[in-house]
Amino acid sequence: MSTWRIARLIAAKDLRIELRSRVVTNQVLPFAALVMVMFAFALDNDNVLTRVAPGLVWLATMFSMLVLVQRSFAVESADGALDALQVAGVRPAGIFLGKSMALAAQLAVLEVVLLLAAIVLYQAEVAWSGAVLLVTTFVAATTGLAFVGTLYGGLAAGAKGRETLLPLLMLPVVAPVLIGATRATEAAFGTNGASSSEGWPWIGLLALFAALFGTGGTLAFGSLIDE
Amino acid sequence: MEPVVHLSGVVAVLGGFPVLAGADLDVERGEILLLRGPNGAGKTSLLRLCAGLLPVERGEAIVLGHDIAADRTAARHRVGLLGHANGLYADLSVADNVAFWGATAGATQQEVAASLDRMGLSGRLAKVPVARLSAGQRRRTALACLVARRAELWLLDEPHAGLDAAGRDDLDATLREAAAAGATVMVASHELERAGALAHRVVDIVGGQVRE
Amino acid sequence: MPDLSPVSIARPTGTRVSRVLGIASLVGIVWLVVFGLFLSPNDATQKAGVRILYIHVPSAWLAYLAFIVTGISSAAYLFKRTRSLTWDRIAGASAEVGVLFMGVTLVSGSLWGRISWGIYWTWDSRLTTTAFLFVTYIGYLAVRGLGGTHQQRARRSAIIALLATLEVPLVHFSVKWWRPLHQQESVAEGKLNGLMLFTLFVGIIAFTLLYVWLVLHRQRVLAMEDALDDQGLDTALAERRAEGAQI
Amino acid sequence: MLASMGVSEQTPYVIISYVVTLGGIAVFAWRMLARARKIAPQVSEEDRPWT
Repeated sequence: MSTWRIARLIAAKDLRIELRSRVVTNQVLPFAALVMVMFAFALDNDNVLTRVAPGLVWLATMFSMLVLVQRSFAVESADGALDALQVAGVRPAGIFLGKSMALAAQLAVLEVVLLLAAIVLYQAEVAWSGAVLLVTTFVAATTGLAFVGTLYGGLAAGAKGRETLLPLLMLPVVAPVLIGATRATEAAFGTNGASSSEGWPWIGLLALFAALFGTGGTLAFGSLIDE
Repeated sequence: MEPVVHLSGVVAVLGGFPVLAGADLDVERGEILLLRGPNGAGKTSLLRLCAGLLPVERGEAIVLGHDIAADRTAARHRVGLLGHANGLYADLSVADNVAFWGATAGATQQEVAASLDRMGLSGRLAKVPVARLSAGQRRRTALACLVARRAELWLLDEPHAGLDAAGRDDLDATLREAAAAGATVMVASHELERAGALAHRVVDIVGGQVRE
Repeated sequence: MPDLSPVSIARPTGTRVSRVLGIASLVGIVWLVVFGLFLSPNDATQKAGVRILYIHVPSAWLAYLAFIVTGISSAAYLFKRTRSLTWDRIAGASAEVGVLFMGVTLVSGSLWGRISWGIYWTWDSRLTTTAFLFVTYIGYLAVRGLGGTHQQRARRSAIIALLATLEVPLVHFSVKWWRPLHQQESVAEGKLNGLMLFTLFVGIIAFTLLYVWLVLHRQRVLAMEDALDDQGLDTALAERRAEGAQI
Repeated sequence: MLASMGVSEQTPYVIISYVVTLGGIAVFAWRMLARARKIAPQVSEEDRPWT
């Protein structure tokens, strides 16, 4: 069976699990929204909030993503399914790409909700001229985050103390995405007078990041999940 | 004819402990082999090693013509393992689980439906999420997944555990059919009477070694 | 003076070469302390603060070198023709020493920043990259401790090390673009006079020798630990077989 | 000693940075060698090719 078909099969399976269990809708999204409200309490000043809105959107994304990744692999390790996938001879590259696709879809939903929260709660203004940049930023950043999340999630899945290992490994690595996506989003929003042309170089960085971890994960995922 | 499984002096280590301490075993094609022995003797490890989950530390291990000591992933796509865990997704229905695991081996919809039927899971039960099933029903679902995967080497770890009388009959009949069709079956079980009647040959596992 | 006397205590992992290295690095450190704290003059602008640079710059340079060595050894392990657990252990030993050097670099750098800039920390690209590198390699060491066979450990950690090595430039450039108006990188090499440069030079030599000595020994300790695991296996195997013979 | 350096408010920072750096390395080296001495007797000669 081709890697691409197995990837689609696994992505469909993960998304179906999500549709049935509704963990993302009922727990992760409310958590993310709560984080946005807490930011508002901590930075009690409308001016500040509007200025830092893009950064807060991505910061909340990173934190909520930790929960999503844990959940994505808890589903696999709860009843030995990850072992079963390996015994079934499913190519690790297929597992990696499939789980990344499902994670990317969930992240996309999460990011849209956070973006709406920023507009409603922080009075962030989105100019139509920045729409193309904004969509491109979200696509590039989401791809990179999904790859990194799956790679390190799979590595930590079988480990003792995975709840603490995952943030330790993942958060330093996603720093370039946090910086790049925040700056590109600021450019798209026009925050602090940034123009949308300033955002495009960051897209390059985000794409490079996604390519690095996409390639790395596709090649090496088998060695990382093999107990 | 070349044996389906050939182990010679196999040592395997789990967390620094030698779970297998020089196991020798040959299993022929179409054979149903019963592994028996006390807890901690190495039955589960032997099955996991054949499935390519446990690395071979020393010795020679050939499964279905693949040298799994060199590359333990080599034989995997032709092997089916039912371990202590069922490998099921709790949020998915019985039918979805069997369809997914069947699809990883390229099974058609008809084959999936037939597997559900074989283990008495068609009808209303097929739509129930696995999370709501009893332990025995989960075991049945896992067996249906295994049937749908049409493996050449079946590795079953305590398959009778948790099953009711009807389930055991279904299981035994399924294993006989599979063996008659040319599959090889290795069963680790404490249900000696039941599994003994089923098996063509019985070996004892003691202290990580195999006794005929 | 910290006690580093390698002659008396290095026997288990020591050889003639490592002993010479150890003595040389010890002598170098003594020289460095003598020149750095006493013989070299105060800088015109930085005053006594310049003395921190004699240990800060060498330890920073060696920390970076350590991670480069980890990256190269990891690649050597993954490359089939050179696959050997020795590469894995060199990678691990070098990363440990690298984390150590980077830790002390961050401390001495903060102290230097406090007296030169008046602040302990600034989000300068070099500092930020260094801090990220520090955390990333702590994560790498955690991955090394995940368990499994030696080969599994080696493969897993080699992949993580390579990814980390490739990621460092991304972190560096993203931080650099993030703060286009970063601090002048004011180590002020040009302004150091002859004796100051000589002291810095002594520091770099001493720390390089020290690094080689530490990695050499640490790598041998790791080799002994791996061998100990394998030996334990033989005794455990005999016990396991006896357990079978009783029944 | 302090006189030759020209004591100033910077002196404590300089001293601390030297103590932390050299002391940190010394602790690491000491623990490494202690570990080596502890396990070396249990490891056979052929597993120590450098001896």
